[in-house]
Amino acid sequence: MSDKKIKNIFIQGPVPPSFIAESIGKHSSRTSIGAHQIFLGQVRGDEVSGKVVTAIEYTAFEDLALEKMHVIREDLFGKYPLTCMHIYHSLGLVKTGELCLFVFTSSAHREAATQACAEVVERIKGELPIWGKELFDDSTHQWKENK
Amino acid sequence: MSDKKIKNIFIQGPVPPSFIAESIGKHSSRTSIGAHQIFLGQVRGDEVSGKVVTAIEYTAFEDLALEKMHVIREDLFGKYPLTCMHIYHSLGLVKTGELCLFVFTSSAHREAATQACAEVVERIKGELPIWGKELFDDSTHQWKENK
Amino acid sequence: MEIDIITFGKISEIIPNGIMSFAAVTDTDELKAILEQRYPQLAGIKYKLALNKTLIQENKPVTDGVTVAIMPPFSGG
Amino acid sequence: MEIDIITFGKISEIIPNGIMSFAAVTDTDELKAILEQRYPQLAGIKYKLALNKTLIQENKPVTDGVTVAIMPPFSGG
Repeated sequence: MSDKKIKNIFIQGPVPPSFIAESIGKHSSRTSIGAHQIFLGQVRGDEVSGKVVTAIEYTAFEDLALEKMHVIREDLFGKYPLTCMHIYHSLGLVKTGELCLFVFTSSAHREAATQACAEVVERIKGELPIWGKELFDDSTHQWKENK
Repeated sequence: MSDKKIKNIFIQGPVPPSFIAESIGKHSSRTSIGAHQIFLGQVRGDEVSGKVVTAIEYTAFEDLALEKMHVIREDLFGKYPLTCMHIYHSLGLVKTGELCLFVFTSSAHREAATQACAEVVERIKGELPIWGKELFDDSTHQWKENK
Repeated sequence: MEIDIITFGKISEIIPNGIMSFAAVTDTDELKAILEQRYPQLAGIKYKLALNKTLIQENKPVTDGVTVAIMPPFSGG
Repeated sequence: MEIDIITFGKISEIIPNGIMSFAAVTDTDELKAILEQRYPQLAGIKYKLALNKTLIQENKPVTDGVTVAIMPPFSGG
């Protein structure tokens, strides 16, 4: 209840590398941080029976995703001594080679940031109502499935 | 013998966030990559008996460090299906809040990049002949020790 | 009774979004059975429901005017 | 005989870099004993040696003109 501020995680289109640099740079004033762990998801140009993925189009049940992300965030701050956690996921079109997910955790010592980063990526893939539609070079598509 | 090209890992002073962005951006043409894992070490402003760390000055036995890093790199490429691995470590002065280590691993699926990143950070800290001299705000210093 | 249906992912290609009319539906198990009859392709897909933006894991009562989201397996990230 | 000594980290504040003369040193165990006698503070520090840029884990022969690196525990990263 106390900290019930739902943060947005969605950005339209790909995550630009310059945005990641800005996000990193903002942490230079937080001098208790000793370790940052970053995970980036990049759209692969997979080949499926002769067709090549040229982009993924992401849609989400946004309200539900943001509420769920809030729960995941609270869980992880409760479990690990984190200084910061920032999450960004693309909506709409992300072309092959572009970035669709940016997970950024920081802590005084590396174990917390490293473990929290891996755990939040796992939970984002398994628990957030987001769907990826893989677009092929012949204008057909298939819906992505996470293993 | 075959692939005995020793890569440099050392950069003078801090790792700029813009350098990280450039490094990420260069991977957009490698469309087999699905996951990037990045570890960043940031200099903490630790307080030690009333004195505050304002910077760390790094020195290294460079030749030995680069040879050892080459071995670690080969070990990890042999162990995990990685697409890329980039390592940068500062030499000289890195101020509190600035970045001193940049480890960047990429793979098709996230497990390889994530595990290799954690392992290479561990080995860099334990096996590379690099020393950090913590400079305090009263002009005294102490030699850093990795736990 | 009327239920506001919202669909996602591949289910959005089978069932359109919008208000749908039903004779009488008491709970989500019944709703699922009716939907799978109206849209036979749905029966072959693993999916979850959310009632008014709350994900449900078991059978729940359904009331007039509720919003039901029909969601195939997530594939974000 | 002469040995080129290079030192790092806190050991660089105890032993200066440069060519050092010794009466006769056959192996690294003997070299360590002599150095710890000349520089008593060294005895209190954990350190490793490298001979001509090769890290050594056990006692090795020492020859004239060799370069010996004296390294306290690493603290990079």
